Amino acid sequence: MQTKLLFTLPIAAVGAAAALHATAYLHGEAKNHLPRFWAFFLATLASMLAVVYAPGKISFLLAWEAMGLSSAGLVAFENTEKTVRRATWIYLLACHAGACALMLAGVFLNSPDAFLAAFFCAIVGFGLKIGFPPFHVWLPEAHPAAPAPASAVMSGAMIPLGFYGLLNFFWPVSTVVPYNTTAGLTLIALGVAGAIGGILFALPQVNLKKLLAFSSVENMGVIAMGLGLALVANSRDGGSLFSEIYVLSFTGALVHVMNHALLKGALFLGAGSILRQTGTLDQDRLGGLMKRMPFTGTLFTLNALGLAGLPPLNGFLGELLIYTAGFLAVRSGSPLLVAAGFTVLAALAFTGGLAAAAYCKAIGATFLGEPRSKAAADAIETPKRMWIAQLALFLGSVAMIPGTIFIVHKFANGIGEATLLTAATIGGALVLMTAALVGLRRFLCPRGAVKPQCPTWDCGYHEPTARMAYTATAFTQPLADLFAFALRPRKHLIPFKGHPAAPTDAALVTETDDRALAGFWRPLFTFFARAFQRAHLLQSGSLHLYILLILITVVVLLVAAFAS
Amino acid sequence: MNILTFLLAALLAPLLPGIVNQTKAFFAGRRGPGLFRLYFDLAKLMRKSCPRSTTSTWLFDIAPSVSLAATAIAAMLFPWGPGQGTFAHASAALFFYLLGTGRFFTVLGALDTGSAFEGMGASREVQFSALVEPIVFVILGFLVCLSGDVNLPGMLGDYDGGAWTHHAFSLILIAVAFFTILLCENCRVPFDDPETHLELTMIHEAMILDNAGPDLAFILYGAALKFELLAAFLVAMLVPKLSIGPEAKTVVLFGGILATAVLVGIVESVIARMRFLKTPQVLLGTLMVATLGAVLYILF
Amino acid sequence: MISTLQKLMLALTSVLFVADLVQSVFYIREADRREGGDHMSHRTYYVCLSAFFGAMVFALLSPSLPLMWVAVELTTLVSAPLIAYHRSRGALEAMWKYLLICSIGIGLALFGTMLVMHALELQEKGVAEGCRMWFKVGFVFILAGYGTKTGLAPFHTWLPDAHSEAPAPVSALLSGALLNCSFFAIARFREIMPAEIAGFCDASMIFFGILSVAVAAVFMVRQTDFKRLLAYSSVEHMGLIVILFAIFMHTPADPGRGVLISGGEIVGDAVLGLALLAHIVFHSLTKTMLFQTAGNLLLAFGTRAIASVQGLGVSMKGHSALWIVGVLFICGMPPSVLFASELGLVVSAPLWMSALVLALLFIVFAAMMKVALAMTMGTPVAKPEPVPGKMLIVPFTLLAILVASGVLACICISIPGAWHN
Amino acid sequence: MTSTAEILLALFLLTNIVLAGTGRLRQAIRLVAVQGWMVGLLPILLWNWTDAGAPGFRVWAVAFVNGAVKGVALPILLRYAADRAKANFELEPLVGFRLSQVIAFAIASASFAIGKALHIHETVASELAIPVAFTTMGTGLFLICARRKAITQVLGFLAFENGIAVFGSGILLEYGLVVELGILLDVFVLVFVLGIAIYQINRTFSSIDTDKLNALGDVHLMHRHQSN
Repeated sequence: MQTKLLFTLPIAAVGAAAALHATAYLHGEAKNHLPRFWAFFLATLASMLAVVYAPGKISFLLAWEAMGLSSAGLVAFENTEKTVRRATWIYLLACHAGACALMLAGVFLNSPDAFLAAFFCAIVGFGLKIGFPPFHVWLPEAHPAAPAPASAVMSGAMIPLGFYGLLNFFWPVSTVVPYNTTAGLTLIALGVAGAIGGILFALPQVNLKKLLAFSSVENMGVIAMGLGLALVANSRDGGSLFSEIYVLSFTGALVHVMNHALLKGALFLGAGSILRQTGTLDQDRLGGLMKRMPFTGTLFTLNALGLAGLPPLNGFLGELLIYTAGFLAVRSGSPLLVAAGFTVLAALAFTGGLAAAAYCKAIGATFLGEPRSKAAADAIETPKRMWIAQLALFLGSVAMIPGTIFIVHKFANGIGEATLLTAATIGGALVLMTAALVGLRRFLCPRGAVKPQCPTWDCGYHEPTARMAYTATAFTQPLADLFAFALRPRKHLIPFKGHPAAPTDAALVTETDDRALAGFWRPLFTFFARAFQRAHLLQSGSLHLYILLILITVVVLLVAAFAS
Repeated sequence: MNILTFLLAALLAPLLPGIVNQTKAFFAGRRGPGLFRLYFDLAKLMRKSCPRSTTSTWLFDIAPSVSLAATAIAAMLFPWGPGQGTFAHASAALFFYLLGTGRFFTVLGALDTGSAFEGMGASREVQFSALVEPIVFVILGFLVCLSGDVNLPGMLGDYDGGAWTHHAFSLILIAVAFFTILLCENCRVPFDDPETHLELTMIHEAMILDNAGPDLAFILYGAALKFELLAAFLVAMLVPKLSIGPEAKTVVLFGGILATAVLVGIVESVIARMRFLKTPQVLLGTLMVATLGAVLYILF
Repeated sequence: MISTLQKLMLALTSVLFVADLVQSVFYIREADRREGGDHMSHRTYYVCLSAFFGAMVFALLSPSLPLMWVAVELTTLVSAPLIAYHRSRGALEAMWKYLLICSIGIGLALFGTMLVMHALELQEKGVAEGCRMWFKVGFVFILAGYGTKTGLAPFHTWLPDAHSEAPAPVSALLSGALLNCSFFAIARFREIMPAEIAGFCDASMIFFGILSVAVAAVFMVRQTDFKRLLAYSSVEHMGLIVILFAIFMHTPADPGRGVLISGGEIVGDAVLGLALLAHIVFHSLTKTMLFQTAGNLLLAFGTRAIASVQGLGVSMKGHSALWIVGVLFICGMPPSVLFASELGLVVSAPLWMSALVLALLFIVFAAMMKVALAMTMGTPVAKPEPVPGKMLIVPFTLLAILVASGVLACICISIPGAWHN
Repeated sequence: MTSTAEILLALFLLTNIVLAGTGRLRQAIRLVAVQGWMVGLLPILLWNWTDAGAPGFRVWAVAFVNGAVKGVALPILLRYAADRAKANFELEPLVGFRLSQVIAFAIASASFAIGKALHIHETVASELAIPVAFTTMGTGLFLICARRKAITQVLGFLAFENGIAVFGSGILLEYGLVVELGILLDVFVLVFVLGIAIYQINRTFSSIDTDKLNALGDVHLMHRHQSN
């Protein structure tokens, strides 16, 4: 019941905020498109609720399919774009493949000794929604394609429903302890791959929504790590320490679900506001929006801070729970758990560092510095309700701080609760301290804090332009180069024109595609499509061949009949 | 008592860059700027105004304050001793994540100016810190194993001296790893050279090119405090429970901090800054060293 | 089971005939106006269409096996001219292939009928040992023979040509009604097979069923012609129906799982039985709706090339909705009844078969969705000449029926234990 | 019980092998006509005169109609269609005549093997009937595959049908008169329709060469659609 409530909250919160945002977001759309959006939007919300409250397996499956279909309608909203068409296709395939895997999982679940097979099917089925690598391919395609309120709902509330499914159908774990180790390690492995892979690919993206989509992969990875650690701890029987690890990491994962829902929802709405006001999501063409859209910018910054898991916001508390569980695991003495603990600690830390880098880049390139295009320079603040929607979600995440403490108080007293309380207090202290220092500074130089006086120092160069500022691509280039073996960025140089002494228009363009799509799924699909196309020769139109086929088949059948 | 040691630490912080610089001057055969140079600098800066770029926004205004506040709060968490710290249940993760918050805002403040140099510095900063994070947490995991405690005050030095006789090798590996982190995080040679004054070659200094007055003072003081914090962390984790009582440990702690500063000075005197491209490789090596230390401890 | 099937199919065939007759009235006139050229007289068309319907009813109602053969053969004879309504090269070629391949198939079926009749005769005389082989060989020829008309791979080769070249209402009737009638013939023969060879019969039916789904999947990938795509989809669904039927025959009725009762007699497993019946009915209805829509598109764009039909969402909204919903429904997405029946198959079949069928259905889904999205989304490349609104009446009526019954079915299956009734 | 029926069946087998080696359209039609006559004769020859007495009206009627339709009407129809379509007299094989004969022989051998494997009950009039039926059907299907022209395919189909009829007579199957005449009528109408089809194809394509009827494959269509 509590998990039901926990997964209902994001749907309600993000759904309401996204709806509010959408009323303004869709303002410019043609009138006759609006009913389509709202129909699919409401259907998506309704089917998500149906998923949560489905009474049985079949009704769950039906609601699950309905959720996929109705959200596909949202992805396909801008139906004339070619990229949207591709995204819709990929998304639909992901949904359908997921449903197929779930059907199989359900079948496996019926036979008592096939629990692990059922679990792996469910991992594939739910993983296609959650976005475990390499099943995450639809996320970076569908999110940029969908209207922002839809992406917010899909990323914030819909994706984690995969975890809801896993919890609902595979979490009476105590009954199947022998499998918990394998299941837990699988989740940890997927979580580590998802978290690090997701954030690594988020880093070099120039499309803001693509960056956010990859970051969703990362966050789902973090949640999976928490759940996996909980499972592994659960499989080591006995001892209050193990149950403490279990409770802490489990709670941490669930708290992270909430945080991700609220904050990522808000970030997608922010991205939507930017798209609406500037017409682009290309970070290399944005910049300087903090001055032009102060509310959107401030909220985006705060939400990003929360999602990067930094104190004092609630994003940190969820990760802290998992960290604490990781520390406990490390000292538990059970070799497997120690190894799992170290892995989770290192991976979570690395992810945290990279996430901070990615969000710094997103904020810096989008909101700070000088605008890099006319569209960005001409942008103005959105209508009030658009940023109020984001503000509401942000406040929700702040309100989650006492909520988190309450949850932990209820389930995990002892280390967890004390740690969490300290962290929350310290968070408050940080805010107060900052306020004090800002006050001090204002006191020391009242004038400077109010009015800017001079251009940016640029080494004595007199006319700093936006073209000279660090771009989003440049900012992440060192990290992207460092991980080039995994990211495989495509770089192409646009050679300069004109005289070598006064070159113009030269540019270095770097694009980082999703490796799972470009390196695995696309070749796989192409391979099969080619092979199938070759097989089309059988239907070449030759009547002789057709009849020969019939003849041969009859002969083979006769042989089979005589043989059997 | 705790408050007193914290205040002592806060007062002591600006001394450390002085010690480093004096050590370097000693090795170079110069007279040096003096041990208390930073105190004078801070006092001077606090009286100045802070001009600000027309490009920048409120983020630039609050970045130094947030950064210093985060470092200061982290310093409050640290068990300066004697006895348990003020926050007995402060997590080590919280400690390092507070530093992370500070860095987040420093980087945003740098990007806020729209300057290419500051962007470059910020880019390098986030790159190196992302690589440092996993090392830090492997070391923390090791400390949890060593002390059996998951909180920062318990984790630091709350273990038997016997560990040094049985696991000296692991401890040394971990110490080396943490010292490397200390150099990297505080932008010291060989990772960064705060004294080249060439914008292209710096990390931290490049990020604060546009800051002046009290802002700069905040930043400089914050950097010194962070240096002290990490040095203290290093010392505290190496010193086990002492039989002569917690007061003695506090004395050892502060002595150790000063010694670390001297050590940093020596390191800066004998090696040169390496190329930025080499840094990831070194950090990867450090991760290996830390992991090796942890693994050896667990296995033997 | 057979009597249930018979009643159901009679009703279904009648409904489809009415639907296609009404659509023909609009379609034929419109097609003549647009395409002109040489074509069959309208009177002949309607005579043939009615005779086609009559032959199918005859096939369903025929009292004896040989008479059923005569009737099925008759369906070939009267539907062949319908395929070549437009006397274009393509239509004639399709008709020729249809005639020849189906005649050979039907010849094999005649031979099979003779073998089975002989076997029955032997069985009556009590020659148990000898008659088993006769039954077996007989069933081989029946499966190959009627399988040709049912469109089972690899006997399906006539099907894409005939379905794509025929006028839309005829394609719809071929796909929705004729294939079912031939399947009915197979089912009838399967029913009288003795228990000892049931294993062989079911295994071979499952083999051809899966092969059909696989072949359809292979040929739907990178398909360039939307009517052919629908034709292959029919192959796929006939494969599924045959699989369902084979498993149904193979699964003993288990009162714990629920049983299907027909005429006061337990005939088999409820889940599979209902899934089979539902699949037959709703495949036909959905496919009819899709073929009629495809026919309208063909008239509007003058081509069956998928590449030329883009951006329906902009240019022809009604057809766009029909097409995308229809394709989703035929792929078994809820709230399609086919979802329920495919779910029934998956939960009842052996695991390997469920996995294989699901994988193949996924390929089908991928291929069909690619086409459906390519056609409905994007910007139009060619300006269509819109068809009159009355041509949408029948497809939309069918769509309404489909949605309503689909929702009903989904509600039914999601109530736990609903299968048991 | 070597009888006239068995001699007839042996001759029937022979016609198949000859048919496989025939290069002339008219000769092939004539051979199929001969087969039709034999099919008509077979029920009467297979009739157990000694035990069952004289055959009744049904047998005579079926025998007569069979012979008339398969031996007279259909060949005439085919020849008419061939003339109207101005078909070449050559058969234009895809598989050479000699090889065709070898294959026909192989089919015959396989048929006898199958006949052996089937437990043929004593009620079957002649053990020879079943292999011969198989051979005829096989040869017919083979000819459809191995000859290029549409009209030859109809011819092959007729041979195939003759095989089925031989089988029916061989195992003394009794359908009832109506059914049997219905079957015959169907075959008749089918060939009639095929003939009309050939006529129309010839008119549209100006050839009845089925190679010209190969345009409707997935591969060709794809090229056509892509070039659009």
